[in-house]
Amino acid sequence: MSDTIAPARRFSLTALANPTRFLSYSGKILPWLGGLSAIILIVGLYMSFTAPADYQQGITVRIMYVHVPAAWLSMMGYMVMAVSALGTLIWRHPLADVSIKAAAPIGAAFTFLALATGSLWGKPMWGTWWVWDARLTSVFVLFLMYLGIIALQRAMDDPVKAARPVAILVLVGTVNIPIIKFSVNWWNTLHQPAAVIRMDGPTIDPSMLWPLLVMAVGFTLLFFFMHMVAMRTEIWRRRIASMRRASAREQRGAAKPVLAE
Amino acid sequence: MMALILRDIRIGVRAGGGMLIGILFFLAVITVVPFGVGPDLKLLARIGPAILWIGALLASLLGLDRLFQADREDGSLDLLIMAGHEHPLALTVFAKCVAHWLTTGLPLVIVSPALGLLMNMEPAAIAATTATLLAGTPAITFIGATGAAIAVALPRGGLLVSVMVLPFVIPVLIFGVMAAYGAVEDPAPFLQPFLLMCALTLFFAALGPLAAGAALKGSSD
Amino acid sequence: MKLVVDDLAADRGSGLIFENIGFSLGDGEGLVVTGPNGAGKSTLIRAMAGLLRPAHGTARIEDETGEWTDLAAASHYLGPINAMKPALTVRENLAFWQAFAGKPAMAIDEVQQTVGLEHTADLPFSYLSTGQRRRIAIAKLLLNWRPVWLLDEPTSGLDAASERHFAGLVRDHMKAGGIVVAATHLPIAVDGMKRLTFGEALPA
Amino acid sequence: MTHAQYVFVSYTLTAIVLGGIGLWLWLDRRARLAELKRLEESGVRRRSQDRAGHRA
Repeated sequence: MSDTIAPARRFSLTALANPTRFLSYSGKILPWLGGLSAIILIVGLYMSFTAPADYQQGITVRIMYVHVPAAWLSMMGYMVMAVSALGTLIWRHPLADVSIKAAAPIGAAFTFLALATGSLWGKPMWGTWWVWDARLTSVFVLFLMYLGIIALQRAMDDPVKAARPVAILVLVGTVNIPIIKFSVNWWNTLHQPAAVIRMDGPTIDPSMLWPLLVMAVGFTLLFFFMHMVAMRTEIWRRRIASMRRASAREQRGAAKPVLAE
Repeated sequence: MMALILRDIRIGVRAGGGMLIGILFFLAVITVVPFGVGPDLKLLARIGPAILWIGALLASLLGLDRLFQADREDGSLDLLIMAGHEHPLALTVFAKCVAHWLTTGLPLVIVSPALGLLMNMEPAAIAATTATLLAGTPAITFIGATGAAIAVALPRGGLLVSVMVLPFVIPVLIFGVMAAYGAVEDPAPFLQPFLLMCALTLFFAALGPLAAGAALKGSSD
Repeated sequence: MKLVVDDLAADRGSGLIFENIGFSLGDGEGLVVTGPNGAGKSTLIRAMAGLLRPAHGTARIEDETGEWTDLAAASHYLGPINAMKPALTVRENLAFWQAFAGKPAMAIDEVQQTVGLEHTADLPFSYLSTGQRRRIAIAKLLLNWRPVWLLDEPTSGLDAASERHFAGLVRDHMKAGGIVVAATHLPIAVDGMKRLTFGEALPA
Repeated sequence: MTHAQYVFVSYTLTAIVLGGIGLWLWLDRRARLAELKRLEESGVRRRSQDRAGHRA
């Protein structure tokens, strides 16, 4: 029973669990995080445009420098939500649910970017906007899952009541992602159109790898920066709601139970 | 547990139960397809297994949102949750899923051969599709139960349940349709996707009730 | 056997609804919880039934015989809604709960006689009037033996005669060694029940 | 469209989407902070800090 543990022992785990403390820590980190991600992204952008064009893909390879990091972040965003979902269900961490709520739209945005830039890459390379390629399809299903989670969050007005169902949906999704990926791969190999250029060619040149990595780091920092901003806003939103409700109750008069024989 | 299954079956087949509506919806979906793609018998025979599967999938999703909502509205859900010591909640959910499948899923499987004839499918394809539906639709119910439990507190959760559950049933659909085609198209295997689908059904039979039970437990707060 | 509620507090997401609730009830004792709407009566009953995770404190049962270890398992919960299926007959409804809950105590016919509704056995539950429905829900308390009755507005929809009759059932249960906790804004005519009053503190 | 245009559209789209979500985050944050300030000025107090210790 977590209720009976003395506060002293819980300090380390709950140091960040206290929303007020989180607000003060994150407030200090935030400008640095934002600045760092901006610098790295600028460096990354410069590197992406100065990197040599691919002999096979030509100049379109530059789309990879935003596409691949976006695709990574679509997965990482979901991982952040999955870890937070564990935090909600196992430790009932008050910030875990805030974290899911904040990560979902950002993760969905990166997933959308991965799909859109993939499509923009596919048009000149494959000659079509969309191919039911195993990777694209998996990312598309991931996008649907993000939308489902956001829809559920929006449908439940009370964040405290929404926490558990949302966390369970996220976890069920986590368990299912490998299954979906496996089945989509399997489906794709049976339906494979004859010649599709695979996106993940093993021939990744070091001259491409570096800008890719720098962009990936920049995007990751940007993700966490946005996530932290969104979490802080969400904490304030909940604080406002609870203040409103508390003031409504105060006007009604405090409830004080009296036991009498 | 038997008592719970029997009660839910009784409610399902009586007036207001979802059984008839599900069959009619299935029929309606299959009927509109030829109007959409044209009465080309060859084409219909080719897409038949896929259409039957999609129709059955949509029809199974149709009544799912009521799975726990009805119990919540009349107060029984509280008592089912409270009985958690005697009947673990996951088991209770499992029993409700079994009853739900028997009243809504099984009838779909039973009428699917007749609808297969409408789609000009050959006997082997009809048999294979029916077999895959028989083994695959329980998976939809089990994973759908999780969605239903998650959305139990929402008064109009029906569409939301479908939106949440659809990504998870994609693998079932893939293996089900593949197996159905595998039975008629020569190089494609039947047994392998069929067994994979059965494995999925078993997996969801464990995961679905567990997750749904966890969601229901929090819903009474 | 003892029902112990210790420093209980409940939070429904908008701050604590009540806190510092503590009492204990022994065999044959009862407690009436009163107070205005929204004061937290139902929340207290639900927290005791294990349907709501308390923000703080515990509600438990202490039983020397070891037969009952968990308060939820030892309790009948009669909520504001009747937990009956309108499409099923009264007998089917009662038979289901008897079979599901385990430890049957009284035959279904007998239970229906006790609440004076033996003639409705084969009617669908939806045909019954509000008062009759409530009486059937009350009859459910007698189907299976549970030492603790947790009642939330048990007499809502009942007429005066049925109310008196219900008070008799509560008295009988307490005489048989049972424990009753009832949240109600209507007084229950049972002597010797403790009272817990929610709402603005009254001078004691 | 030339290949360069595809590249241009990709980067522009990325900038629009990320900029859009950034703008939304910023507007949301500004609105919440303003609301919080309004509430505090009208005298609504937050629940006392020590309550937080009770919540696991």
